Amino acid sequence: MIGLSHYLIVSALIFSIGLMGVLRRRNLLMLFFATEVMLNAVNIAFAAISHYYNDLTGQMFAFFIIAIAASEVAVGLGILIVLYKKHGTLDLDDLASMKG
Amino acid sequence: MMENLVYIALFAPFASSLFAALFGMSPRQTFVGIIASLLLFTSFVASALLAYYVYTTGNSIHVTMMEWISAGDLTIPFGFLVDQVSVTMMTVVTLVSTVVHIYSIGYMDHDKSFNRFFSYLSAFVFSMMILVMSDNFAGLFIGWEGVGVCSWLLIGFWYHKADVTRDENPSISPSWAANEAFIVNRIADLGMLVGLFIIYWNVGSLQYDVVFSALPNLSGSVLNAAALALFIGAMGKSAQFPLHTWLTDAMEGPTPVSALIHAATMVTAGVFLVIRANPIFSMTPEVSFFIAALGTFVAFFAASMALVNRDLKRIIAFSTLSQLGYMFAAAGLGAYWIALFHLAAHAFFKALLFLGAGNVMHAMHDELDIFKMGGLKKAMNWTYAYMGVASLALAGIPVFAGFFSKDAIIETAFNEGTYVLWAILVLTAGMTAFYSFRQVFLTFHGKARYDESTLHPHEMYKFVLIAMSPLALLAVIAGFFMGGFQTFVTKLLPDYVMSEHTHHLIWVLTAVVLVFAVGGIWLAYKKYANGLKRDEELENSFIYKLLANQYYIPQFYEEFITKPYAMLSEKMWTSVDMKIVDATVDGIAKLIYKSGDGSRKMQTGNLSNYLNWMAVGAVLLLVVAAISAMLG
Amino acid sequence: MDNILSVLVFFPAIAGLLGFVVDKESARTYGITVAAIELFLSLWLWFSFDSANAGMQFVEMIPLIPDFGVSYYIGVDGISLFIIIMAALMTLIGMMSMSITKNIKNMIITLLFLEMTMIGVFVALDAIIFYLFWELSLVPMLYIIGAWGGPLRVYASIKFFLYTFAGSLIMLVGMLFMAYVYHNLTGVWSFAITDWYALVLPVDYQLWLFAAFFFGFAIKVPMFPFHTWLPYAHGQAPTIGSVILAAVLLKMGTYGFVRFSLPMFPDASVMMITPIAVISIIMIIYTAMVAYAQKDIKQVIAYSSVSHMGIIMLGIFAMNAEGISGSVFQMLSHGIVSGALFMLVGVIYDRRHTKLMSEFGGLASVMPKYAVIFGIMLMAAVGLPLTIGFVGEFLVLLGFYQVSPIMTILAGTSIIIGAIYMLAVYKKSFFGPVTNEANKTLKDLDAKETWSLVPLVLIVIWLGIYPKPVLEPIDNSVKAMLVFMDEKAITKEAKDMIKVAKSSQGGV
Amino acid sequence: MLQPINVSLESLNLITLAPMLIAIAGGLVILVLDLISEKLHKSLYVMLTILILVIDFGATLGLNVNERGFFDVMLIDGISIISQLMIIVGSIIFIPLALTSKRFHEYSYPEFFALFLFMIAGFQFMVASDNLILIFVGLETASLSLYTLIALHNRANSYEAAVKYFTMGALAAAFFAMGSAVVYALTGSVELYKVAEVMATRLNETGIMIAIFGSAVLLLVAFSFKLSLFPFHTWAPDVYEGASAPLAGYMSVVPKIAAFVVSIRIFGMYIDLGVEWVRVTILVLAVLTMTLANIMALVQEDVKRMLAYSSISHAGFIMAALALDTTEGTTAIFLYYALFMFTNLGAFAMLWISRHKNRRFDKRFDHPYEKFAGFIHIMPVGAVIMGLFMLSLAGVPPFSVFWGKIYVMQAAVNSGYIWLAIVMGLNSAIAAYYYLKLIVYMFLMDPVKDVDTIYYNLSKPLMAVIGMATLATVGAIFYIQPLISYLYYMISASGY
Repeated sequence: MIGLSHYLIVSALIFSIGLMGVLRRRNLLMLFFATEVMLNAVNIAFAAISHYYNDLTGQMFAFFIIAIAASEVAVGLGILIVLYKKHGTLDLDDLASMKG
Repeated sequence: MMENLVYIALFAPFASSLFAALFGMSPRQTFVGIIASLLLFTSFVASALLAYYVYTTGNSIHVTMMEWISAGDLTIPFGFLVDQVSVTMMTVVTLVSTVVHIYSIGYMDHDKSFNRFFSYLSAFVFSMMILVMSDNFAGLFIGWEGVGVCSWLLIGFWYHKADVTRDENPSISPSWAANEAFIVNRIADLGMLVGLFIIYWNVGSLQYDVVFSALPNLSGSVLNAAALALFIGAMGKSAQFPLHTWLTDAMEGPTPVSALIHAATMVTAGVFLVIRANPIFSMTPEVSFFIAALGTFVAFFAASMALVNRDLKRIIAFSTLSQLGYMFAAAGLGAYWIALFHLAAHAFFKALLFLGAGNVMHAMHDELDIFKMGGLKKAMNWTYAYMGVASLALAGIPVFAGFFSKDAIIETAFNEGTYVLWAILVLTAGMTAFYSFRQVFLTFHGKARYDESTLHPHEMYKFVLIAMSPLALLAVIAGFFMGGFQTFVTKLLPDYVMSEHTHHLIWVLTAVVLVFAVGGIWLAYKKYANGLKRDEELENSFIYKLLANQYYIPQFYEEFITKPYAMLSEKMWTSVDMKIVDATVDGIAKLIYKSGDGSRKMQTGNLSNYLNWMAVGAVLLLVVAAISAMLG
Repeated sequence: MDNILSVLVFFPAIAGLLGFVVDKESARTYGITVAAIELFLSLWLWFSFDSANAGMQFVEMIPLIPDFGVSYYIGVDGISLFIIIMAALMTLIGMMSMSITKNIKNMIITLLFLEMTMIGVFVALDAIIFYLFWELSLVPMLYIIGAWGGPLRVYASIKFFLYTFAGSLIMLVGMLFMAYVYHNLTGVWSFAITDWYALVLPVDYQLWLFAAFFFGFAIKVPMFPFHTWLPYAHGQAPTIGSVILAAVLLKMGTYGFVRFSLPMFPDASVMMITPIAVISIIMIIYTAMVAYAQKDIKQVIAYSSVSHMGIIMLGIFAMNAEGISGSVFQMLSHGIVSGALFMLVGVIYDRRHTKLMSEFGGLASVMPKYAVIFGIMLMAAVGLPLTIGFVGEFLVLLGFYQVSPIMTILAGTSIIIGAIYMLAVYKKSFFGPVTNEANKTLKDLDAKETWSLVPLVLIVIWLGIYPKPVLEPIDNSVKAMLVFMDEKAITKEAKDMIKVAKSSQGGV
Repeated sequence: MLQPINVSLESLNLITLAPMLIAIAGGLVILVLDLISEKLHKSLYVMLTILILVIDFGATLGLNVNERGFFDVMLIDGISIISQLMIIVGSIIFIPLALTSKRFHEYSYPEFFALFLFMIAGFQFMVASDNLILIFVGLETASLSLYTLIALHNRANSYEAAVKYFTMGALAAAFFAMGSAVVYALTGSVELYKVAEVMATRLNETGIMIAIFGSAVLLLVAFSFKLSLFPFHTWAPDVYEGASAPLAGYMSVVPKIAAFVVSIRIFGMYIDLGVEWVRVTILVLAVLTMTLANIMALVQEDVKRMLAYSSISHAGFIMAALALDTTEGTTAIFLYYALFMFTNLGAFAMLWISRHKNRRFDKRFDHPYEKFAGFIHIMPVGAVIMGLFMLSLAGVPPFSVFWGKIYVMQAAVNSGYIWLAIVMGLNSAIAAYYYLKLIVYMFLMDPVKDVDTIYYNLSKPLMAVIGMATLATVGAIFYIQPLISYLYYMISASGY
């Protein structure tokens, strides 16, 4: 039967997938989604653990994470829009005017 | 009363120096010279009175003016001691310097730095007085360095002369000679300082009386070390081999200076030191014998160079060197009072000789080459007489001062059974007679070898000649006081009497010396009395060249000490200091800066690189964590 | 007036602040007046100082950070007294002789602040206060070198600052560790030096701490091989900068050794005698030779000060009253003499705008007064008896002879090689014919220069003939320190090495 | 049927929430005001914000030590109080910098001030709780507002900065969440004090260490990002450069204080549990950070960027103090920031003065060293003040940062880390170079061009702020004692 460890492994895998996304993606929008993926991986873990301990804290945390993820997207997209207005691209390789 | 005399004797020259210094930068004023001379004469009178007092009462005067340095357990006062030895020196010094001062009024009359000259000269006398009067080694060292500086100033008196090559002028320039003298003396002074340190740390004081009374409890090695160190100091001032080169170069100074400093007084300071510290030396036979041997060697060595030299003053300088050798020989053999006596006698006739030479230069417009002189007898018979007398004394012809003193030294050498030394000294006596009369004849006899149309030699001013007379007189009669002198100084110095055996042979010994002396004179007469006959193949012979070039010792020093030192210094600066030490410091700085330039590259400005850095960091940490967790 | 020390420290600083208000034209006069008052105060300090008392006097103690053991704790003893007076004197003389006209006002203000820091260093009895003034002193000097210096001035000033700063940070760690140890043993935080004195440390601690402090001091002294900032600093600094630097700032290092290293780590100091003596001898001989190779008069004097500082270092580690008193005295003598020499170089530089010896020659004929004073200072520099230079050098060598005759003889060569390069300078620039046309018309010293140099000449001779009034207080404090060190030392070697003078009074 | 839940207000102890609520309410008030009437001048908002912060300050001051509240998620211990106070003070110094003589449009939006207050509330939540959830919420609230504030400085660079900061921030958030998940998995709790208890019991289970280390690492990554520790510091220079000077200065202090408080709570816990590995790791990161940031700062051409790197290096300095996990160490952290705050904000404010609206000094940089060449001739007082700030940052006594430095070093020495103290010493020596470089430009060089831009923004409020900073920098020696004793008392009271 499927135990906690399976869930944790899944979440770990998704987390790493998200991480890979963050590392590989060149488009900022995609990059944001990757971070969302990571956060949701964490949610899985939290949900599983809280069920394992049957204690609600984990789920609470999960909910908060979802909320925060949402607001992150909001703010993030806002910034992206103004950025797009200025630069006309979301490719982060064009985003290196400050260096050194 | 007596104390005041001490202070008068000591500070009159100082006052004179300061007074002259006041006018140091103003043009020549004769009265400066006169007042200086008067003050010096005062000093002489005071010294003479002191001498009389010490002679009659037989007790010495000891005054302490004030404390100089005191740190830890060391205490050095300005203390002055007037006893048989120092009073002798005082009298001699002040007498000769008085004469020289008066002489200089005449001799320097055309020099624009007339006043400055007197201030230096008196300053020298002051330092010399400190040297001889001090009651402790440190005080002696003050005088010791003081005379050093004054001689630096006076040798370099005509500092404005430019450097020339050694062939034009063996002592490259006055300023060069001055520096040489100072530095060479410094080398010796280090030895002297070490001597002081040894004494202090073993005795706990530098006062003569304390030190000498403490000597018996000191180990032989300590005594030897101290004696040797002190003697190294003496070697510098008295220009003993190998530190002798500066003395002949010092002849660049004005002639009165040569007379006073480089003949009569300063150069004898070394001898004085040995005599003053005789308790130490008489307890260290090995060192003493070394002194005697070295003295004898120098006597011969210097005389040999004098034989062929053509420079009037240098010849006399060499003879001074040689006579200093005699003195050291005597002192080394334990005949301290004889050494002191010869010192005094020599001071008189050698000063006279130099002043005479000065007259000649004055007449010949600073010509020094005796090959370019001759026949001056008619023009300046006073000077002729003076120099004749002085040379007779120097050659050690009976009744003249030199006869008694030098003969005594030679006898001592015989008496001590050191026959080799005796032989050399006798031979040297012969050479001495030869070169001094070679010089006299070449200068005064024969016919003129200079251009008589342009040059009209004339006798020195009368007052100068009169001023020289006391020296002449003493050069003649000083010897007769030998007995009295002996009884006087041996109250303080260990007496030295010839053994019975020597006493029997005394006439023989004297005869031998006389034969050599007269022989020397006769030889000189034959060769030079009527004009100069150049002898080419002799002058080109190796030995002649060797002697003429002072055994190439100055060149040797030049090549193997001066130049390497300069080169090494240059290397030290350019290669070591700049290229290694400093470069390392800057190198470290540059390295840090470079590493900054390198590491700033991680800041590409590209977001994905940043994210990678972050992820890499995280993964790395996780891996490390895992590993270290495995290892526990 | 018991708080005279605070007055001494802060009077120049306050004067400096007010200086901003003073008009440019009269800034110079203002500065000279202030410095003169300061000098007068320092002399008053000397006057009211009790020479017989070897301990700390005019002590003031105000807790600043009790929890951290930092307090405003100052006092003066025989060792520091005269360095303070010298600092005040050299500042005054430096200002008097100053020929700078470019933003003179900033210069005056900077100098006044510098004076505060200098005096602060020598009165501080609290390590942090000491460190505070020690570091602060870098800033004005940086500005002086950097703003009025030669072509390489920025490089020189930064090098000077960073080098010394780096060293002193290591020293700071040492101080913190010392405080920590003190806290461990006593349960109290304290940075008071006098408290630290009381601490008897195990030898390995002593060694580490000695090393830490060594870096701070050695770079300041500067000891070989940390000396290379000095030629640049001197070479680029304006005259006034070199004068203060040579006269006072360098002394901070040697003073530090006397004030901290010896009494706090007697055993370590004794163990370190040989290495330090070796370094000092290298300093003495090596830098003297380098000095001889220089073409630039100022560089000669710069290197010569390294050489002289070597003598001072040697004396400090002689571990007997003769040596240490000697080197403290030598600090004063070197301060006065090198200061004067730098001023003299400044004189000729103002006239010819070059310091190269090859440019000169025969100056003695053109500028007799100048030549005379230079000659006197030169003789003092080579340690001629009856000048200030001899007393210190003689005592140092005498003192160290007890430690090691051979090393003393090596160090003693300084009297020879010192004479070599100094006389070489004098011969090249003052003797011989006047060849260079530009030198034919040089003016001799003017009133300003004469009046600023003559006092130094007088001091040089006075202290050469009668050093007692200065030497006695120094010697008393040094003897007391030695007694104290001897009681405190734990190893046998140290006890044997530290020589207590028979004529000593009780400990600190 | 369910039990009626009754929770007594007393047990809620809402007073513990007061400070944050005040800030949030203040923010809302500002928004409302804007709705009521357009065209309100920024000065109004500024003053309003200051007033709100003052009240906030009072409320925080009113809290008494070691209380819990609001279902025990709020933890009001010593460090939460002092950190809140410092956060508020920092903000009070920062906000008047909006009142420049020239108009910068972000300050004309009321949203700016509202966001600012929300951010402060977020920080206060962070420091006033030991519940990972609340910490996370606070952290994100603060960060999100901060991203926006940066972006508001309407410029290409500031957008770029915002994006970089935001993206990496999101990643860090993910790590934090994962870390807390692991902690939760280990202990079944997200309340640190419980976590500590449980972990202590499970410490010697086999194979548990890997999980503990893992959780530690994940959290460490998250906070290393916030504290800009190597290699998670890469955002800092660019963000500082892109943000407006005052905001950069603010970022170099206030968010870091908040992050440090949380780190103290979390990593302090690990170290107290005897997980030495965490201490070592932190020390390594700290040393790397201070050194690398230093040598990178050496080679900067732009003063603002240099200051960015220098703040990173200072953060490394303080992180080392955290690793010591002693009362002195923790005190050192707060003391250091209390002193560093004034000096650094002052320094950035000096840059702010010289910031030109549209004319940039050159196409790459706003504040290159050349710009300050000969500052002493243009504006002597300004130059002297800037010089003082630089000396203070370089750690020259008696200026403020020096005391922080020696306190940190002393703390290191006291806990036996002499080598650490020496490393710190050498680093300050290296650091001295780039601070000196600016002094050299200001005092030893001659003006080049655009000399008028250097006091372009100067205005009375800015003068006031800079004056305060200067006083605090110069007069440090006189208030160190009370400061230390207060901090020490508060910290030891809350058992760190």
